[in-house]
Amino acid sequence: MKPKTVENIMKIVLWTSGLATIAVLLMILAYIVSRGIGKLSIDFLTQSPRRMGMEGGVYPAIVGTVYFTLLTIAMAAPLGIAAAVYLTEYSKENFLVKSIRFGNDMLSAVPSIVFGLFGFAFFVTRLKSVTGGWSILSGALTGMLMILPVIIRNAEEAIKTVPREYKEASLALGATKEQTLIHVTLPTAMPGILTGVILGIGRIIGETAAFLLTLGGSILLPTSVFDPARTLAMHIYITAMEVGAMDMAFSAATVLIAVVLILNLLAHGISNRYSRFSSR
Amino acid sequence: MKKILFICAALSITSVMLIGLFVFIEGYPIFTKVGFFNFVFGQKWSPSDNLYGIFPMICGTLATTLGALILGVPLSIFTAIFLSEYAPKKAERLITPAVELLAGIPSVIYGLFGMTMLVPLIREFQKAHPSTNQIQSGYSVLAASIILAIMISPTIINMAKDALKSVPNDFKEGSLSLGATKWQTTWHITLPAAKSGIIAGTVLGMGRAIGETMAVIMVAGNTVKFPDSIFSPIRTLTGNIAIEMAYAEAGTHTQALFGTGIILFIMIILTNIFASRIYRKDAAAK
Amino acid sequence: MTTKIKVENLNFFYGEHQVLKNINMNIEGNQVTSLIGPSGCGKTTFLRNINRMNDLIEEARAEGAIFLDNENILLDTVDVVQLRKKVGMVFQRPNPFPMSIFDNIAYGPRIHGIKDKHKLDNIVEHSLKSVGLWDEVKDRLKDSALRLSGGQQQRLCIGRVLAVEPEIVLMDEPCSALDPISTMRVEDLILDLKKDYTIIIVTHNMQQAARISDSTAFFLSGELIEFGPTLEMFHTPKDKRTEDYITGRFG
Amino acid sequence: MTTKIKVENLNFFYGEHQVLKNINMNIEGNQVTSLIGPSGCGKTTFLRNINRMNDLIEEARAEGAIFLDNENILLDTVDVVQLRKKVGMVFQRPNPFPMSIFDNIAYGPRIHGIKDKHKLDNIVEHSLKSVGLWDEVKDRLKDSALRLSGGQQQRLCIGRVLAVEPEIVLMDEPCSALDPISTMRVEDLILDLKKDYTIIIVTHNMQQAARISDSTAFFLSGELIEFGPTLEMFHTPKDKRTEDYITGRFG
Amino acid sequence: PESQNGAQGGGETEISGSIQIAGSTSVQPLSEELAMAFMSKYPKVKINVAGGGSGAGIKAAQEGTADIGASSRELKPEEKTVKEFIIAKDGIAIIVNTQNPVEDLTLEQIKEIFSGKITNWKDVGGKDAPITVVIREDGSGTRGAFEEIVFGKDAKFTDRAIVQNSTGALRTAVAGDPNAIGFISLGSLNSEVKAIKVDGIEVSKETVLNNSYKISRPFIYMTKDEPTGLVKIFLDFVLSPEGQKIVAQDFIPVK
Amino acid sequence: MSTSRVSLDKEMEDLNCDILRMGAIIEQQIREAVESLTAKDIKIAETVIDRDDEVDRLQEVIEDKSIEMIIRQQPIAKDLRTIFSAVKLATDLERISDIAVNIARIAKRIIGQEYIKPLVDIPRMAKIAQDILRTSLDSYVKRDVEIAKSIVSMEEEIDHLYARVFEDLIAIMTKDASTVHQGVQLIMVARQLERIGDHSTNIGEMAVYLKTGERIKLND
Amino acid sequence: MSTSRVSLDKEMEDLNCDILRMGAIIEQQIREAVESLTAKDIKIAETVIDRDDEVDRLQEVIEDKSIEMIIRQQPIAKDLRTIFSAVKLATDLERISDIAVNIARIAKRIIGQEYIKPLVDIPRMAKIAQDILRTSLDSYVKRDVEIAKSIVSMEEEIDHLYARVFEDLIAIMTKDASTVHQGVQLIMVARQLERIGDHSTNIGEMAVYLKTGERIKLND
Ligand SMILES: Nc1ncnc2c1ncn2[C@@H]1O[C@H](COP(=O)(O)OP(=O)(O)OP(=O)(O)O)[C@@H](O)[C@H]1O
Ligand SMILES: Nc1ncnc2c1ncn2[C@@H]1O[C@H](COP(=O)(O)OP(=O)(O)OP(=O)(O)O)[C@@H](O)[C@H]1O
Ligand SMILES: [Mg+2]
Ligand SMILES: [Mg+2]
Ligand SMILES: O=P([O-])([O-])[O-]
Repeated sequence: MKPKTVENIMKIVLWTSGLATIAVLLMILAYIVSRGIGKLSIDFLTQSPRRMGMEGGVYPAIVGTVYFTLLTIAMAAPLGIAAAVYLTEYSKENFLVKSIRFGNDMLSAVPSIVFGLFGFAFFVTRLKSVTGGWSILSGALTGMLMILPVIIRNAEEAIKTVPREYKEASLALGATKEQTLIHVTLPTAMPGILTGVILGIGRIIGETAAFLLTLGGSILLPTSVFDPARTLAMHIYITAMEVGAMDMAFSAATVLIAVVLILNLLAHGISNRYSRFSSR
Repeated sequence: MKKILFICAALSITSVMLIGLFVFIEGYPIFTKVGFFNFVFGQKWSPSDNLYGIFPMICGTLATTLGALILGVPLSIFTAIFLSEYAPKKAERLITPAVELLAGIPSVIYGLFGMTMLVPLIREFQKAHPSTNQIQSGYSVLAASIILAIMISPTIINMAKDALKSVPNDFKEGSLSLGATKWQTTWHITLPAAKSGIIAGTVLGMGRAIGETMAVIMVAGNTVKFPDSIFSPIRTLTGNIAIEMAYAEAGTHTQALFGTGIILFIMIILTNIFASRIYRKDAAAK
Repeated sequence: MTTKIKVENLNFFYGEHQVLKNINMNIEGNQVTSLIGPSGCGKTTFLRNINRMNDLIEEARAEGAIFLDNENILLDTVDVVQLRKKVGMVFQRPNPFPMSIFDNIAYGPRIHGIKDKHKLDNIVEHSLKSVGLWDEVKDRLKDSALRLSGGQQQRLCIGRVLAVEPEIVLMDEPCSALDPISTMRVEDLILDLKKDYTIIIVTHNMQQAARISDSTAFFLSGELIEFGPTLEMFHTPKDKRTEDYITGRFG
Repeated sequence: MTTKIKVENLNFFYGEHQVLKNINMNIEGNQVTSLIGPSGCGKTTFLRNINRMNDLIEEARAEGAIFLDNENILLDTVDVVQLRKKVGMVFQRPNPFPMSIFDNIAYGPRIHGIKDKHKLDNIVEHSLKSVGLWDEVKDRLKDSALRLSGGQQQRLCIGRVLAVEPEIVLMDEPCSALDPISTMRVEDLILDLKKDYTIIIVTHNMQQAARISDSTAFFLSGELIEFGPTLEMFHTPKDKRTEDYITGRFG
Repeated sequence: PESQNGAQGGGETEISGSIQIAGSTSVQPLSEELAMAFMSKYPKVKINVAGGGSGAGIKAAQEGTADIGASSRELKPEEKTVKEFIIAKDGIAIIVNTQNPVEDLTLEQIKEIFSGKITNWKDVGGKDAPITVVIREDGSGTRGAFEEIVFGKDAKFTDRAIVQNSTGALRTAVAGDPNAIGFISLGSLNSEVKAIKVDGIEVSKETVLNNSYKISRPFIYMTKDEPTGLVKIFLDFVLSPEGQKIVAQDFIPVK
Repeated sequence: MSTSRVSLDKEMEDLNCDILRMGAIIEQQIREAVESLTAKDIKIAETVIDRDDEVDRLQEVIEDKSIEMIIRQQPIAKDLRTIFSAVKLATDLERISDIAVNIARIAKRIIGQEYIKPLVDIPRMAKIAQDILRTSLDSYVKRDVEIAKSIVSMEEEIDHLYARVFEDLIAIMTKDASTVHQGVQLIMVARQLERIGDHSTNIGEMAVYLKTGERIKLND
Repeated sequence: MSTSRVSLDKEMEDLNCDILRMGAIIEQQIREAVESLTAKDIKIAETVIDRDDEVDRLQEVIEDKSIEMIIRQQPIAKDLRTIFSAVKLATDLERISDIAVNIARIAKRIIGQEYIKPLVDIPRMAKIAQDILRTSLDSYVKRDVEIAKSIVSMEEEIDHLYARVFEDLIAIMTKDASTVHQGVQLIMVARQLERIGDHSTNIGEMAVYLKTGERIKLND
């Protein structure tokens, strides 16, 4: 009798809260897209901004976003995965490893502006001769540091959950530790590793403050990693905040949402490719 | 191979550590110049007058974070329960990617939304209820909390849902087969079993709430003042760094901003230690 | 002996896929009935119809009737919570809740509204004694149930079911995750419980079915091929398919 | 028949805890030897000594000698990768890699440097034929191995081992996760493999040991209590403890 | 980076190389426009404009990280180690919501409103409504100029003021709040908000240029050393009538 | 140690009881068969014959139980040997019962006649036959090799007695042709009693087999 | 269907072969035992006696194999019944072999004498005994209830013959006292041959049991 009443009440509560939350989330999407869709056009996607972003398009920002994201991931993913492999497979669980992990956890919660400051002081200023000052490279190095903790942590977890039996089976076939790692452990852990990478992409794609300090924010089309660039998020920030061109900002935001959506789908695709065999 | 891996590990870890060191070195002088106590508990922040007290911002950070958790966590967990236990499969399949998408949306966009949608709403509310606060701008703890709550909810929902889903069906069926109702099962079995995952999600969300810069700046009002109601505008620690760093002149002002970073660091470390305490306690019970 | 469960023309579908085909069966009270048959023949599905556990699966649909004490439990009007209280279930892998031994047993009674500490103590002691676990664990009732051995865990799960005082206990391959010695213990327990409960057990182990059950039902591709006294079945099965299956000349 | 493996005064420790005590044993080539004994008696540990799989465990330490074709494989100088190539291992739960059926079998040969597609095709076909899986899967070699049934997976795992052409195959309860029909298949396979390989198998199932093995070793608390021809052991065990164990009067 | 090979007097078409400008985000849009014009004139030249803020711009100029640093505020005495070039002036408009009936305020009233002495519009001839003060962050050029000219040494911003860290954000804040008052760069003024007269003088390029409107601040380019080569050509371009014409689109030319 | 396997042990105990019950009946059958002969009591002979059904049924019960136990308990080693030998034992016992019945039948046939000689050796043989049977069952129950071996001498004694009875009767028949019919019948009786010895020896052999797993021959 | 269980089937086949081999030997033993009697050939009698060991060994083999199969294969239902009956069959066959040996022993004892009557019925009985044995084994191998039932009439025939031989011999012995010794021996032979019928009937009953799981009586 009583549990039944509770059950019914909870059903209502859960449905309402569930639907409400989702409604709010979807509303935000709808709001942004509805405000931004108006200005969207082929020109918007393929032209450079004019009049401080009040006119023209977002082409360089799209290109900048892609270049920058790819470079960052290309640097962070291998390094982070390698570090995770070292921590999980090649080191004993001692104090050092534990403190490294703790430090790593700390850093994953450090606000990105701090990374920006570091990047500005170190990569932009100190290593100017190498990085070219404000540049995709400086930004990517900063971004790499920003997302390394996330990638390391996720990769670690993913590698840890690879069933021991897989590794043992491989070793028992006479494979070396390295062969086992490359052919069995990493492919099996790939979906989890990718989750970390996706989270990382999400973080750098959405960050503005840190990259204003390191990536520069030039609206010119970057031609090399030594050029500064502007990501969509930065572009949105500048157009909305400095210029106050809200409509342009919302249009750029719509484009950015599309980019995130595409990246998500892509990541899911890759993840599915790898996990094609791990589900029945 | 092992050496290469070690170099990678060392490289990534040390560079990541460097940042901590960098912030510390850059920010440490402020404590000698102003004094740790004055810095942390000082009420006034006015770099042009050489006043560097960040206490209102610490409170602002705590207030927005707390607000975000209060607003976001229960609702997110309920939503997660809804998605994992109650929602029809098809609905779940539709909603989940949407939630994932929201987790990947940049904070500027949330800020834009907050600034153009939420703040005016709150302002209207304040105008209708003038007693709420003398400053009726809409920029407020509430706005920041709501935006943060919305921002962290995809994270919490996703993690909590995964945790709930990974509770072995065995447990749930065991409970149901004893004549427990669905809610009894969820409450007594599934939630406790998923606790660590949910806590991890919450901690992650909290980390994001504490560390979030851009969206907060855009809706919080950034007034360096002790918040006396949820309608007070406030400035957070991260907001302080992000707002002023761009124009701060080298020297005390910059150091003060880095010092803010150190305090932020310490707060995050404390939160993490606290969280891992809970986490470990929970793990020990199993 | 009286008929406890009467299955009439039971058909069961997962979406389009018919998994049980026109099952008719009378299951006696205070007996052990075992269900045997090759993998995928529908044993688990049948079992989970008896406590409506299949309700949890979307697209699952049952036709026909199952009478429990003359009440058709397949009707929508039936209170499944009450039904499941009456029809306990033990699963293939021991699945104690991640709580203390005490709380595991007390879970059911608490759910059903018993708050009194003293009463709960009694129930826990009695249930643990019924499954022969009391002496083994009485000094560590507050310990996590997950620290028990597999066999102990499975007996705990049986005790957990007994604590809500069911009339029928369904068991889905309760020993398949256990070592031989634990298996023997659980079998002894089942034989012991027979006098108070009606037990239906799914097993892949012919010898186990022979050891513990009074009647045996042989399922094949969703059909009930043969149902009768266990020893007769293992001695002189009537159907060629039963014979082939139990002598291992199958598939 | 010649002695393939000669174990001399083998002692094995996990840290302080001695798990194997002075084992002496001669294992014949081209025979099936089964290891039986209660849970925790050291069967797995013994098995994993033979391919040095215990190397993976920190704090594990072996004393004494195991001669494989007169070479002491416990020496530090032994190339464990070569050893493991020679001594294959099949695990309790079927553990195919999350790859295609083809890649699972080809994994070992590829690891050992065979790149030639044609050669690999041959190896895969041959191995799958050896485990009687070829006809069942030849049309879906590119499918995920995880989509096979439990019994097929386990045979695939055996095939995977055979593909690296070992001389000895170690099996740790290879049927405990399988249904009776799959078990029978695997047993038939083991009997079939005997002519080409030396097989050592851990099992909890006395009847299985009796069915498939030529010799049986009974372990108890890390000691080798009795070792001899299987049927003799199950017919007229020499040691009271063996008798108690195999007749189920134990623990 | 800082390569230059255009000889001073050489043919225009031969001028090539790249320049890095960094600093104030307020100057950034203007810099971009100037750079565009320059680059279309000299196609082989590439000018990158980065943001980062005035602080970063000053630092970049000091350390030579950028060829040109940009600042939207006056340099502090201790920062004056670099070469400064005022390339434009920016009037600072006092803005209120378009619904606000108030049209004109005295400098004194503005001072009292922003320092928190006057908190209701009715005290300055408006409706009975509390004033929402919106200001820029500490260190901002706009704020610095406002503070210097309006407050002098004897007043401070009220601690109840809403702080926004960019022109657009501030304008949005005022545009949305009927009771708000704030200040933004003249170049960013648009129809969303209403600029009020200060002591009866409307803010415009002319009034700023003829110094009748008092509240303004300079946009400054800085170089580490005396500019040479391409940087000099660019600076010359910016200060030339051609460059100043571009400046004049939104800001106040210095020449 | 044996906390488990209680049910197997109980069933095995049961089986043993059945065998002992069978043994008891058969012993009585032997005694009564010979008694009917000596006491010339046709009633007794008839009870002996009637009880054969009971013995047959017991044998069936033992066989069925054994099969069930094998199905259910998967016995091995000693357990399986025990069950196996129980079945064989039951066969032997059933044969002994048949023998008693045969004797009773012969008794029924010749009770009406005057005996051609006083029945001394035959009752003595019967006595020994019962002893052997009891001893063999004893050795079986106790799994005692020594007791089993003690059968050998008894067996020799009964063989010896048989030879004597045979000689005596042949002598009588040769002397007096009218005794031939009864003489042949009595020889048959003696022969049957001697067979009991053989069967009992089998039982003793089983005891040894059970204990040691070895097959030995206790006769010849 | 039976892809699995090959090894059990093979072993069961093996067991059957052993039984048939045993049957073949025993048939020969019966034939030879009676032949030694009729042909007065002591050599033949001795081979019969010698072969008993072989039969005993075969019985042991069958028993051991059966036990092994039970240990290994956990047979159930028909499989278990088959193994079980194989063991019982072997017991019966071994007894028949013993009977042949007994006949051969008697033959050895009386071959030296002149027969008190021409041996007509006894060879005929032997012939029928062999037939019954063959038929019963046939019914067993084929699990054929009809064949098994055909044993009944043969059994009656052999019983009938035995009665005649008995009457004849008693008559002869009563007429001529000197024939008593040999007469008794021949009666024994006839009696033994009649027992073969009984044992064979058992085998037939087993066939029925195997096929139907029911126990029937084929005699009386
Ligand atoms: N949730 C489900 N949805 C669709 N089909 C299902 C579902 N669960 C089971 N089935 C199918 O129903 C049939 C019967 O399944 P069930 O689990 O009852 O078999 P079982 O006899 O218990 O087999 P096992 O011995 O392997 O446990 C199988 O063909 C199975 O594939
Ligand atoms: N990694 C380890 N560290 C310490 N002790 C271990 C480890 N692995 C096993 N042991 C101990 O060694 C003993 C033997 O273990 P082992 O796994 O060899 O037993 P087993 O005979 O294979 O048992 P089972 O039948 O349960 O598989 C046990 O007491 C076990 O607790
Ligand atoms: Mg099932
Ligand atoms: Mg093991
Ligand atoms: O320096 P400002 O951003 O205030 O122009």
